[in-house]
Amino acid sequence: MDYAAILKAVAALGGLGILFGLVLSFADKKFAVPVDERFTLVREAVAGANCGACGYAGCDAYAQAVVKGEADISLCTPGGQATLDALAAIMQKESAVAEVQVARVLCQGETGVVKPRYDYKGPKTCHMAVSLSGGPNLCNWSCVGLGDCVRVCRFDAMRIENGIVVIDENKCTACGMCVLECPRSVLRLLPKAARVTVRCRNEARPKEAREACSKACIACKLCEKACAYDAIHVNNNVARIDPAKCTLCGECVKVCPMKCIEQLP
Amino acid sequence: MREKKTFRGVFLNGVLNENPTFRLVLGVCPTLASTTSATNSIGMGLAATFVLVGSNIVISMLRNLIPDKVRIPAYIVVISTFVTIVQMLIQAFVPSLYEALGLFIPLIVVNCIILARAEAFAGKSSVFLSAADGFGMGLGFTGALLLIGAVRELLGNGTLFGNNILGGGFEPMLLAVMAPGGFILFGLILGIVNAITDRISARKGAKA
Amino acid sequence: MRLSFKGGIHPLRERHEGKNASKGQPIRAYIPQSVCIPMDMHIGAPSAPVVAKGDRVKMGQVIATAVGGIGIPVHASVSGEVVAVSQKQLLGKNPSTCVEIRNDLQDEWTELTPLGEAETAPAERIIQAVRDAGICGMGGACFPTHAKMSLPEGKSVDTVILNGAECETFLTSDHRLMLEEPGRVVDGLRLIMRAMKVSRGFIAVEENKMDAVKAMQEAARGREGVSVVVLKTKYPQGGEKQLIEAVTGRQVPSGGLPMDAHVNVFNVGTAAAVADAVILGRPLVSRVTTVTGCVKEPANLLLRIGTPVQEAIDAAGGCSEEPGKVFLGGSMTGIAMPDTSMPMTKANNGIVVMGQKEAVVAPPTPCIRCARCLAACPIRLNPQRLKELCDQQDYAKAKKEHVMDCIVCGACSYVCPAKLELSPAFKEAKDKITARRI
Amino acid sequence: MEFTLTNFLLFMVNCVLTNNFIFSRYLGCCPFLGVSSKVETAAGMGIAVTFVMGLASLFTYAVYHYILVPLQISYLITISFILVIAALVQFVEMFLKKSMPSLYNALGIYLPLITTNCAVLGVTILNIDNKYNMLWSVLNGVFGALGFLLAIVLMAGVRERLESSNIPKAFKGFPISLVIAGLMSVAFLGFAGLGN
Amino acid sequence: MNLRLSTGPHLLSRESTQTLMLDVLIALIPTTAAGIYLFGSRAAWVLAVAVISAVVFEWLWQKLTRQPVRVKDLSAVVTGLILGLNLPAQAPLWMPVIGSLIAIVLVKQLFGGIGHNFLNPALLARGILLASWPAHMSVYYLPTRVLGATSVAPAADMTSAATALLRPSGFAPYDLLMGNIPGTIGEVSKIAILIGLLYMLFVGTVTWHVPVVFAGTTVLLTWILGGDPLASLLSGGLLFGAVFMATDYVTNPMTKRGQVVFAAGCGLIVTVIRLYGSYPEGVTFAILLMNILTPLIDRLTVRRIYGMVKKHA
Repeated sequence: MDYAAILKAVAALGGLGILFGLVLSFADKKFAVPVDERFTLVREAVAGANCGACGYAGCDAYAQAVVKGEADISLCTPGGQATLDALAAIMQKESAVAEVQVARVLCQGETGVVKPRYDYKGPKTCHMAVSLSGGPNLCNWSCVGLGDCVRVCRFDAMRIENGIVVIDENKCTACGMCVLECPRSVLRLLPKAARVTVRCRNEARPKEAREACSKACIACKLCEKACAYDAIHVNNNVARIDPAKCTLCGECVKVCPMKCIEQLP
Repeated sequence: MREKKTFRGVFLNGVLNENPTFRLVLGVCPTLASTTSATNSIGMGLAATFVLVGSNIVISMLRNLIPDKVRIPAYIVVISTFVTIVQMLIQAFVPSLYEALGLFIPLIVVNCIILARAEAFAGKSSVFLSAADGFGMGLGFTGALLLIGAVRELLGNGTLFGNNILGGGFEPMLLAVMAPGGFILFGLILGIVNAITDRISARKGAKA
Repeated sequence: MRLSFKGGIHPLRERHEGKNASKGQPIRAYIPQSVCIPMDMHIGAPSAPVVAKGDRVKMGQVIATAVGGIGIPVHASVSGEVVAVSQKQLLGKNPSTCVEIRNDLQDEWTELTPLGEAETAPAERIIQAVRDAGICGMGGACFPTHAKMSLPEGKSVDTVILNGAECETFLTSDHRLMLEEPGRVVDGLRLIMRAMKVSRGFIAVEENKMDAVKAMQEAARGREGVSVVVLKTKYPQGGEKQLIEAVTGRQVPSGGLPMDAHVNVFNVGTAAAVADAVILGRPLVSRVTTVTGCVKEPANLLLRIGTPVQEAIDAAGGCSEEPGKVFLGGSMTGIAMPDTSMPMTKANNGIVVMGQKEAVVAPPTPCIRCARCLAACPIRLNPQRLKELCDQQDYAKAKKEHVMDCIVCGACSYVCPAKLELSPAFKEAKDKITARRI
Repeated sequence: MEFTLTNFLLFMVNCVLTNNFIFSRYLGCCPFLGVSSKVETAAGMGIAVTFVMGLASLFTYAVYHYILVPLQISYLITISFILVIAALVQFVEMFLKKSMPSLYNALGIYLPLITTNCAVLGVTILNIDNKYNMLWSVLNGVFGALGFLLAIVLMAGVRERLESSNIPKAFKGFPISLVIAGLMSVAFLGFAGLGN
Repeated sequence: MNLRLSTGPHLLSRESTQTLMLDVLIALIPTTAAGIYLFGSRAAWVLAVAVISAVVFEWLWQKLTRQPVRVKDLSAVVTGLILGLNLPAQAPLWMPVIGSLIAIVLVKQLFGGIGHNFLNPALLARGILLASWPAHMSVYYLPTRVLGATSVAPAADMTSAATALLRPSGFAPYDLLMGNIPGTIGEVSKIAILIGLLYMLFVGTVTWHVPVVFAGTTVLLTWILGGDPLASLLSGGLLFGAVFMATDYVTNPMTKRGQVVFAAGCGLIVTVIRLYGSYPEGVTFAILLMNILTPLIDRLTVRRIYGMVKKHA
């Protein structure tokens, strides 16, 4: 056993290790550059969809703003409660219970329900269809069903069925991209808890509304009378429910002649 | 990635749903280099398994001693010692394999699988489980290499483990054992494996 | 030597741009039963109606006053009784207010106040007269002419070009106007030049209308600073930017207006309207429109503003076969209409009826990068690259690659062998970029 | 091999084109597949690798010939080389972060990736196997890295263009990148026999 | 009155992908006819198998992945025919089948179908076949019949002809031009290729930029580097590659300037490979390498748009 060889090997490697250790520690001192490591923590905590729901250019911008304290920690809606708690922990702030929101389709005008105005053969995007003579169906507030919102949804929560968009509540993170994209703003962010919604926004006069769609709100005000909690009001020819006051009693749903108020399970 | 804390769970995890080559796509260089024939694939696979199991065990034993700041260099030193051992073993006992793989045996040190498993698993769990994970990952890696190596050898010179399978009429496709063939075939096999696993999970999802 | 611009296409070359059918027809007046005049025909705020149901109006009487700096008044195009003032869904995105007047077939003018002759009318009051006559660009954009003539300070213009190119397919209204009333056009040009204190005026006509060129040269002989130039027949020669490049060799800076290149462009129809407004004191109540396509007798009709399109088609002998598609304007930038009861407006220079077979739109197929759209684009953009960015909804990068400079002329969509909808995608991108201030 | 201009040119062509590190020798595939989605990031990675491989060749040559050989412990080649490379990368990262922050923001994020890059260690061991002297080792390192840079930038150009095409779901990501690399290396076969 | 509505323009040009591909096929007729005449029915078989298998593979792939079947746009036929013309006449019949499989499935459909492949399918298939079975691909026989007055003795049949090196230095320019030389089916008769080029230029399928610059650069560089310029133009696959393969729309840069850079690059690489490389014919690899560079060329050769002027004084 040539102990000398073993000793030489240990000495060489040990020497190299120590040499590099010294050089690196010296370099570490000389080249120290402060960086706020909270930024990386916050950046991991946010949803990371760069959707802009927080109002910043993207997750990086929002993370920097949070670390500098300029931005409130509850703006990342897609992140939901998990992100809120994580940010609160990192920035040592208390985390209020975020109100869970979800996107709702305020229209029932699928093919067969709303009457077509003309046979549309142009590009398959809602934006272009809507710009030609008021849109391919008679109601100017209805969903055209060509999927602009589906293309912009990052969480794969939307799909087009029978000419109208259908939203999967569990996947929707209320980032609001679809609300911005829809040329007729048929989509609206509403609290997930608000199970009763008026699924129509037709502001035309009742005669025209009835002509345009078999499930349009014709401003008959029966729901207003039926509601004991003053939660539903008709202004410019369409009923609207105030989620705060609504107690989900379902009276208005029963009494509506056109069946345009929907109660989700 | 549900990692049940039993030997079988961790082992299967390494072989199937976290297979280093097909799922995590790590260690691409050795995979391509060593799969020119089935025998080389098994050789590289077993060498990597040996290093993986060994380094996982040692690292998990020392996991409390190594200061966190310096853990990457420490892991590298442990791994490279095992690689040097393997290199000497192969050079001594299987010189033909050493000729075939040549440069790629020392390169096991920088093989991402080993460092990744060391950092992600061995550094945080018990010796027994680390060994299981090393063993699982290693066999998963060897299995994948064997599959690709067999395909390339069959196409490349019509043989499997050296003996002629496809008979006289078949004219071997030399490209399969050359560099471009490696990339293309590995890409195609990876794609087909993805397609199969997607279909299985879709069917499982549909049933669930 | 024929002047021209880089890029561009020659649409329907094999059918003489679809103009042969109505090229020879002289302009023929048509008196509608009733008119429905929309308030938002021009670019700028819609005008405010001043008449109510049941009022009696005379021809040329103001029925809506101008709103805002760019706005222009709207005049009754027939004498008769106002039937209704209501919201109607026309070709735009939202319904527009319309004044419907039943024609009492008297054609009784209100008293008109002419300003003076072409060379003698007081220069400083021409622009006001143009505004009071409710004149806007007749080429298709309908931008109020008085706003175009009055330059914000710091801007100067040394050349005026009258756009007689009429590069759109099927249209022959400007052609007939130049052939039959060249004098009115030249008077209009002189009035515009004097109002804007410009010494140099061109009348640009394409070489497929040589008879009109001779007529214009005849009328322009001896008129100070007026000259006629002949252009190669190419689409979109009539676009402002292309006309300026062809006639003066200058280029409008990207994102700028024609006045930034010290040039101003007016349609020949607009010049004729200016002449009527100043010399005869008549407001803009009628315009020449080509009615062609699958109609029994294609014609160039002098139609009153607001005439229902169905009446105009019947005046041209009615449809010769079951119509598949009807559009206002030429086939390149025409706007298809859902039903023909809608009225035509100040900016419609053509009504084209297409049969069922022709109206079929081929479905798009994948792009094969043949680069024909690059050769066609008059702005020398890269439509293939821009369409890729629009498909990925990457509007920020599309803006960096100058999609805002696209004039949506349709040349790229026309030549694309894969029948991809290129110009609509760029129009959508431009709308979204301006709407969201990307 | 003495240093003449023709040798230099032939050596360069050999390293960059004929025996390209990725297409012919499979060295450095992990970062090649991982970082090649955008041309700018790919170029950044390529330049960072060139920087490190040049220095690594220099240091490892020195360590081998002045420490390992005299002490006859050349079997420790793997350990010592990887130690040198790890320390070098750490040093370069800190040096860049301090003196050239702009360059660090562009390239810095790739530096830790380079330590586990097969190409860096590969080239150092090749230098020893081919018995190059100090100058040719560094040249081998730099030209090998230029080959890597060329390959990764070409790959990024192609992958950027394929962003808008509908590749079958199972092939998106790594599989299609591997096929692209394979097709490119078929094209690089054309350079066979050019270098010698 | 149910009127259709769409955005402008309402009438489109009569060209479609199918008519473009049809024009390319028409341009290929002279070359195909010359190849079949020179090399006999064996060549016809190779071409037929190549075209049919290309169409079948495309149809199968599009059926399997449930995509709309676009075989009618003739792009598979063009790829199959060009691949067939790239093979020597005596190639075993399983080679065009595998070639078509590689060209259609591996290079084109896997990347998303027509318009998305970044390499010329027929050319890469030839590259892979050449690398995989060099024995079959780099051995060429003399044609069995000859065109025009020539001293070249036609081979009785395929097997007995002496295997001639690809670089036919011994042949007179006239024979090079007419095609009485060994080579693949499509590249021998240069006259037929030129006729095809004239047709495509006349119909506007192709502009002069790529063929002329490609051939010109090759001749110039060969002359500078001491080779025989005329032989370099008329021998090997240069003319066939420059006219039919380097002008493939999908793998070319979009702007004219880009296409000139592309063609010059091809010329440079062909000359380098021919004079210094180990492969006798460099056209295949040159065009493939420049196809790889096309995305980068596209990024660098962006045209100056209208209006890029400082505001007039």
